[in-house]
Amino acid sequence: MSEWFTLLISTLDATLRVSTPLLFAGLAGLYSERAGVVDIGLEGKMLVGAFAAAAIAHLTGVVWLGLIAAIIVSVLFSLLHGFASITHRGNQVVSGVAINILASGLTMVLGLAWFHQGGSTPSLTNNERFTAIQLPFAESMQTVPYIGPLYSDMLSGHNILVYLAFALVPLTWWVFYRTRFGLRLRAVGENPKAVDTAGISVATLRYQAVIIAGVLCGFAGAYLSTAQNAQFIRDMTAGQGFMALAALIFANWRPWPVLFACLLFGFLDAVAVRLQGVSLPHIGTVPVQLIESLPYILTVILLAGFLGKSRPPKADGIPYVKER
Amino acid sequence: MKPATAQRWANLLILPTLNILTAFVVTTLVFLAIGVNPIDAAKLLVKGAFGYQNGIGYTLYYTTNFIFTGLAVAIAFHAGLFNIGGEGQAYIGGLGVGLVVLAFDGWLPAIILIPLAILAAALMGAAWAAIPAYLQAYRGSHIVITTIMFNFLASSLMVYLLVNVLGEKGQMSPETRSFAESSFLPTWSEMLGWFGIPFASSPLNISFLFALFCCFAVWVFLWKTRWGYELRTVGANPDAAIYAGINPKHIVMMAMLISGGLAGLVAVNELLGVQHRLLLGFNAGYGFGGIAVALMGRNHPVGIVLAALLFGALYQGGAELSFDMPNVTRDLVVVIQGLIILFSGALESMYRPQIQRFLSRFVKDEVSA
Amino acid sequence: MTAQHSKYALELRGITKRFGRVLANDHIDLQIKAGDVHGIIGENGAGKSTLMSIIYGFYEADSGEMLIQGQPMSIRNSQQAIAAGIGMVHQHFMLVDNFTALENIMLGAEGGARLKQSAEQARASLNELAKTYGLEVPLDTPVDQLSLGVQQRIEILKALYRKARILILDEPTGVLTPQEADDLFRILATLKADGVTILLITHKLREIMAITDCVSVMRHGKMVAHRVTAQTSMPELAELMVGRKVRQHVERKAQPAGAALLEVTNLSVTDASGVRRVKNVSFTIGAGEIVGLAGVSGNGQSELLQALSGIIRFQAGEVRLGDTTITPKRSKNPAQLRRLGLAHVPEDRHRMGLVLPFQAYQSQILGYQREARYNATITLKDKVMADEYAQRAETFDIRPRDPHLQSSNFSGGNQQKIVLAREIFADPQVLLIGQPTRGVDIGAIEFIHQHIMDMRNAGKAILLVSVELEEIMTLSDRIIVMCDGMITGELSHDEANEKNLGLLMANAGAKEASA
Amino acid sequence: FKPAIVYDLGTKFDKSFNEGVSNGAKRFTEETKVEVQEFEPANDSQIEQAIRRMAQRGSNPIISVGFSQSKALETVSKEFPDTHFTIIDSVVDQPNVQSVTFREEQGSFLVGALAAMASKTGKVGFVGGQDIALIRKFACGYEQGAKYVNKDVKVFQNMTGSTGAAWNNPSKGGELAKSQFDQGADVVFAAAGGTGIGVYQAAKDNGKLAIGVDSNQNHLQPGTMLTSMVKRVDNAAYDTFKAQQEGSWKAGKVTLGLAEKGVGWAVDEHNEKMVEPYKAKMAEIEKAIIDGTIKVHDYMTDNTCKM
Ligand SMILES: Nc1ncnc2c1ncn2[C@@H]1O[C@H](COP(=O)(O)OP(=O)(O)OP(=O)(O)O)[C@@H](O)[C@H]1O
Ligand SMILES: Nc1ncnc2c1ncn2[C@@H]1O[C@H](COP(=O)(O)OP(=O)(O)OP(=O)(O)O)[C@@H](O)[C@H]1O
Ligand SMILES: [Mg+2]
Ligand SMILES: [Mg+2]
Repeated sequence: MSEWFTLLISTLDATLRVSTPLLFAGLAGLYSERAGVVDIGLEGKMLVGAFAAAAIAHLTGVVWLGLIAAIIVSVLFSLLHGFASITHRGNQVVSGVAINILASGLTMVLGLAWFHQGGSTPSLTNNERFTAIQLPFAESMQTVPYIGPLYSDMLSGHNILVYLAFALVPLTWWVFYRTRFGLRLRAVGENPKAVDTAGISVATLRYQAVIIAGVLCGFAGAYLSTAQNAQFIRDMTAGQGFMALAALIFANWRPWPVLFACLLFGFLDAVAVRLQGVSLPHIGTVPVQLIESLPYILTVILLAGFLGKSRPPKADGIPYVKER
Repeated sequence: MKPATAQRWANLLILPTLNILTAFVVTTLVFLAIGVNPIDAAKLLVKGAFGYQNGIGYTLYYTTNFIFTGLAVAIAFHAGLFNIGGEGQAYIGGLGVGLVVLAFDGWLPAIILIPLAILAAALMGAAWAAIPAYLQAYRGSHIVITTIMFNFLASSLMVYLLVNVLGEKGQMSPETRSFAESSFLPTWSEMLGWFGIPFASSPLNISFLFALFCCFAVWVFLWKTRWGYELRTVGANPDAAIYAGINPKHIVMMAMLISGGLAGLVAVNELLGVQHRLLLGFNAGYGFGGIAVALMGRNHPVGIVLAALLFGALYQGGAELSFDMPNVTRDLVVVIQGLIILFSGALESMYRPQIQRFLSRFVKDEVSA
Repeated sequence: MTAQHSKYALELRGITKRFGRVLANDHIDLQIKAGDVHGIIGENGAGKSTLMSIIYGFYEADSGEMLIQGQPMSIRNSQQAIAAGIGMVHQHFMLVDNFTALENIMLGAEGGARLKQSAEQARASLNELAKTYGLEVPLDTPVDQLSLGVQQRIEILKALYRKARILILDEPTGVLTPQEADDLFRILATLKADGVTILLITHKLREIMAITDCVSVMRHGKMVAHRVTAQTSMPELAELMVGRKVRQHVERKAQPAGAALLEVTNLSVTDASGVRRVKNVSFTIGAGEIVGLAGVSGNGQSELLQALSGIIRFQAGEVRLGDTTITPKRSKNPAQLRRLGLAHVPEDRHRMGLVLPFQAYQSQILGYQREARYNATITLKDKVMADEYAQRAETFDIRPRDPHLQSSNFSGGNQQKIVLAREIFADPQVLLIGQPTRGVDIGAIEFIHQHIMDMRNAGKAILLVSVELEEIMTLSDRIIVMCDGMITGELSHDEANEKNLGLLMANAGAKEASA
Repeated sequence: FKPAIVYDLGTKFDKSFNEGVSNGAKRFTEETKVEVQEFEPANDSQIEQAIRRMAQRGSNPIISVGFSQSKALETVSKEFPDTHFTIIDSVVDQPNVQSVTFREEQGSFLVGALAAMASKTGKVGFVGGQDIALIRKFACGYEQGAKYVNKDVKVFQNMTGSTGAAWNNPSKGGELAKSQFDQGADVVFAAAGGTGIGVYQAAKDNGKLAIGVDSNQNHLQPGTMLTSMVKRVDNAAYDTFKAQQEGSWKAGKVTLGLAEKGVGWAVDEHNEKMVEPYKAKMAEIEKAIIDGTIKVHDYMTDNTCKM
C-alpha cells in the first residue's frame, strides 16, 4: 500500500484526536450562543476543567471522578457567566474575558498551593487516564486493503471521549430540531420576548443552555489533561477555546457544520505538524510560524465573508431586558 | 438634588467603588485559601508600590503602559467596538519602533529619531488594527473574534522576524541588537536630575508624561470635537449616525486606527524607555489589562488614569509581595485582574437595583412633561 | 353578591405600575363583563399597553389585585395568565421570524417533549379553529415571509390554541388596511358569539363606536372614565382622552402650488435581500405644497422616504432637488442633501431622530454637527449649541427646558418636538416628514401640525408620510397612495375620504396587476 | 554570605532548566543549612528589579538564570561592583560577573549518537520547544551525533511553536512526536520544557523511546526513557555558592562542556539495561569529543547547521 496512503491515514487519525477538544468546546458554544449567550469563556472553562480533572484523578486515582470534577467546576464557571450575563445583563464578552483570565490565574495559584509543581499537577499513571480502546474486529480488519487501515488504524484505537464527542453531534442536531427543548432554545436566541410572552422563562432556558455548555467544556478539559495528556500544565488549552469559537462562527451556528469546521481545523493542525520542516517543491520549507498561524489566517478569511454571509442568532449577545 | 445628577453620581462613584470593593473582598478569600494573611499582604503590597522611590518608579512605569492600552480600549468602546487586540497592536507597534531605530539610530539625532520612532509605533499599531477594523466595517465580521485572531498572528509574526530576520546572530535570545543611546528616552531620575532633585533609578521615563498628555488629547477629541461627536453617535446609535450623514464604516476605521495607535505606544515606553532593544513578549498582559483598566475607569480618561495607577501598583506591589511571600506568585495579580474585570465589567450593575432603591428614598419623581 | 361577581370575566382593583421614574399605571380599577367587547382608549403613553401586559402577566404590578371570573388571582407570569384563560395579541407581534407559523403557535404549548407528535396534534386542532373562525394561515411558511395581516391572525390563533376565554388585542388595526380591519372585526364578532370576552385597545374612536359594548378611558396612567358605548359619542370620548375640547383641524389658507422643488421620476428601490420595495414611483412637490403619502405601513413608504433622504441608495430613476439631479450613479448622502436644503424628520425618532444618551442640546445638532457656526478650528462650540437650543426650546415649548437633560428622559412628544425643531430651524427648501405625531398626544399633535402648516405657508415643499389617515387628510394639499411599492392613486385634498383612500391603500381590483 | 537566585522566565518547576538550578540550591542548603533567597520574575522588567532588590538586600552571590537576564545583569552589576553575580547560559563581560555557558551541542551530539544506535528503523526525531537559536543549537548537535553513527539516518525535526506558550503545550508535543513515529521514527529527543512531558507520554503510549533534557528526566516514564541530555546547571549553581563560601569565586567566562562534566547523558537505574549495549561506543565518542578528534559544530556561531 502506498506510503502516501499510510501518511494520510495517520494524518486523519491525528485529526480525530486534535478535533475532539475543539468539538466539545464548539458544541458548548453552540448551545450557549443559540440561546443568545455569547461565550468567549470556552477557553477558561476548558482550562479549569482540565485542572480539576487532573487534580482529582491524581488524588482519587479514579479518572471518572476526575471527569465529574471537571464537569462540576466548569459548570460553576458557566453559572458565573450566567449570573453576569443573564441575571445581571452584563456585557457577555467582558464576562467571557474575565472568566478566561480568572481561570488562567486560579489554576496556577491553586495548583502551586496544592501540588508545589509550578502549577502543574503530578503526572497520571495510565490507569488514572482515559486510554485507547480497540473497536471490535480491529485486529482482523487490519489485513483488508484500504478499508482495513481506515478502520483499525484511524477509527479504532481512540479513547472513549473521542467517540463520545463525535456521537454528540447527531444527538445535538436531534435535540435542536426534534425536541421541545430545542425549539425553545432556538427561539430564545432569536426573539426572547416571544418566548417570554409564550409563558416560558427566558432566564431558565438560558441558564439551562449555559449549564450544558459548562458540561461540554468539562469534557473538553478532562480530555486535555486525562486523555490526550497525563497531567495539567499551565495554560495547556493554548488557544483551543478560541479556535473552537472560530469553528462555531465558521459553521454559522449549526450542529453538523460545527463538526466539519472542527475537523477542518484539526486537520490543518495535523497537516501543519507533518508539513513542518518538509521542503515543498518550488516553495521550499515553510516557516513554522506561518504553518501554525494557518488556522487563524483561514478563520479570518472565512470571517471576512469570502465564503458566504454569517448569520448569528438574532439575540446573540443581547441581554434580555423586560423593563427599560 | 435633581434625580439626573443623583443618578450621575451613583454611576460615577458609588457603583464603581462597590464593584472594586467586591473584587478585593473575593481576593482576600483567595489569599486565605492559600494561607496568606491578607492584612500583611496588603501592607507589603502598598509599601512595595508606594513605599520608596524605586517602587514608585516601577508603579508609574507599569501605569504608563496601562494608560495607553486602557485609552485604546476606551476609544473603541465609545464607537461601540470591543478591541481585544491591544496585545497584538502593542507588539506590532514595537516592530515599528525597532525598524525605525535599527535603521536610523546610526546617524539621526535624538530630536528627529525619537519622534520618528514614536510615530512608527503608533502607525504600526494602527496598521495592525486596520485589518480587523476593515473586516468589521466592510465585511461584517465580528471584531472581537478577528482581533483575538490577530493577537495570535502578531506573536507568530514577531517571533518569525526576531528569530529569522531581525535577531542578532549568535545571540541566545531572539532579540535585536541594543539601540543606540540617541534613541533612549530620558528617565525620571535623569529629568529630575536636571533640576537637581535626586530620584532613584527606575524604568519610569518621560513617556509617563506623554501618556498623561494622551489622556487629555483623547478627552478633548471624544467630547469636544465634531469627530468625537460623530464617533460617539455611531457608538450610541448607528442608525441615527447614518441619518445624520455620518458613515459608520469610516468611523469604525477611525476609531480602530486611533485605538491601535494608542496601543502601539506601549512600545514607546517599553522599548525606547526601558528595554532599548526589540525583544519577545514585552507586551505581555498589557492588552488584556487595558480592558480591565478601561472598564474600571468607565472609559473616561480620568477614570483610566486612576485605574491604570491601581494596576501599576498591583503589578509592582505584587512583585514585592512574591519577594517576601514565597507562596504568593505573580499569578495572584492575574486573578485580581480577572476579578476586577468580572465585577467592574460584567457585573458592573450588580448593585444598581439597591442603589436605585436607596436613591429613590431621597429623590422625588420627575413630573412628566 | 356572588352573582354580582361572576358576571365579571375580569376585575382589576388598584393596579399600580411604575417604570423607574415613570408612573405608567396609577391605581387602575376596571371591570369587564363576561362576553363583552370592552374598548380601552387613551393617548400614546397613557399606560394602556402596560396595563394589558400586567393582566397578561408579562409585567408584574407593583400593587393592586386582580379577579378572574370572580376568583382572586395573583398572576406573576404569562404562563399563569394563559392557564387562567387569558390570551393577548401584542401591539408589536411576538413572533420568531425564522420559525414557521406552526412552530410559532406551538412554542410554549408543545404538549410532549418530542416535536413530531405534538406538531401533528397542533396541526389538527388548528385546522379545526381555522374552520370555525375563518382564520386560515399557511402553517409551514416562515412568518417573515407573511404579511402583517396574516401574522396577526397567527397571534390570534396562538391565543385561541391556548384556549383563551379572555382575548386582549393591543392596537390591532394599526397595521391593517380598512378592509383587513373589517375581516378582523368579523372574526372578533364570531369569537364574541362564542362567549369570548374581548379587550380592544385602539386610538380609533370610530372602531370603538363600531364594535365595543363598553369603553374605558386612560389618561397619563390613570383610568379617568367608563362609558357604555351606546350612551356616548366620539366628541365626548375625544374630550375625555385629552381632558379638554379638541380643536378638530388646523387653519389652511388656499394657496396655489409654486415651482416644483422636488421631482421624483421612476424611482425604484431594492432592499438588501433583493426585494423591490419601491417600484418606479414618480411625483412632484411644488413650493408651498404639502403632499401626503398614505399607505398601510410596510408598503414602501419608509423605503421611499429613506431613499429620498439619502439613507439608502435607489437603484433606478432620478430625483431632482432644486436644480440638482440625483441618480443611482451620482448619489448623495444625507449630509450632502442637507446642504442642498433638504431636511428630514425620520419616522422613528428613537431609532434615528435622536441619540438617547446624548444631552438634549447635543441631539439638537445631529446631522448639522459640521456646520461652521458650531465649530471652532478643532473643538465644538458648546456655548453656542446650548444657547441655540434654549431658544428653540422656548419657541417649540419643549419641556423640560434644561438643555443638559438626557434625550432619553424627555417624553415621546417632547422628543418629537426636539427633532422637529431641529429640522425646521434648518430652514430647508424641501422637508420630508415621517409619522410626525406617532407616540405624541393630541395636545402636542395640534402644535406640531400648526408648525408643519406654517412651513407650507412659508413656501416650502413638504412630503408627509403617515399611517394616520386623519393627519394626512387634514394637512395635505394632495394625497398619493402607495401599495406594494407602487403608487396606486392620487387624490386632491377635497376628494379624499377614508373610503376611497382605503380602497387605494388595499389596491383593490389591481391585485393581479401587481402580482 | 547570603546566596540568592533570580530564575528565568517560566516557572521554577519546569522539570528541566530552572528546576535544575533550584535542585543545586537545595543540595547546597541541605549540606550547609544556608537558606537561599529565590525569585521567579513575571516579565522582563521585573528581572532587573529583582536582581537589584537582591543586591540592595546584600545578597551575595546572586545567580541570574537564563540568557534573558544578561541585559538586566549588565546594568545592575555596574551599580553593585562589590556584589558577585553569576549568570547561567549567557555572557556578561563585567569584573564582578561570572558567566557560565554550556556546550549543549556536545551533549546533544552524544544523545544523537545514542538515539541513532538505539533506533531500529534508522529514523530518529527531535522535538523543540520555542523556535529560537538555543533550541536549534540542541537540534543541530543531535543531528550531527546521529549522522556520525549512521550516515544515512533520517532525522525529523519539529519545533512546537514560536511563542513562549510553546514551552507549555504537551498536547502539541505529543502530536509532533506521534507524527514522527508515524513516519517511522522510534527514538525522539525533546528539548521543550513542559512540552516535553507530552512527548515522553506519547513515546510511552506508542512503545517508542524518548530522550529527556536539561536535568535527568529518566524517572518521568521509566522504561521508555532512553536517557536524558543533562546540562548540569545544578552543579553550576552549587559550585557558585560553594566557591563564594570558600572565597574562591572568580569572575570571568566559564564554559562547561563534556570535559568539564557540564553536559552529558544520564544513566541510572531506570535506563541501565537499555543502554548497556551502547556504553562502550558512547565512551569512545565522549573521548573523541573531549580530545577534539570530533568537532561538534555550534549552530550559534553562524546560525547555520553545517555537518
Ligand atoms: N425610556 C425612558 N427613560 C426615562 N424616562 C422616560 C422614558 N420614557 C418615558 N420617560 C418619562 O416618562 C414620562 C412619560 O413618557 P411618555 O412618552 O409616555 O410621555 P407622554 O405621556 O407620551 O407625554 P407626551 O405627551 O409628551 O408624549 C416622560 O416624562 C418621560 O420623561
Ligand atoms: N418597558 C418599559 N420601561 C420603561 N418605561 C416604559 C416601558 N413601557 C412603557 N413605559 C412607559 O410607560 C408609559 C406607558 O407606556 P404604554 O406603552 O403603556 O403606553 P400606551 O398607552 O400603550 O401608549 P401607545 O398608545 O403608544 O401604545 C410611557 O411613559 C412609557 O414611556
Ligand atoms: Mg401601547
Ligand atoms: Mg408620548
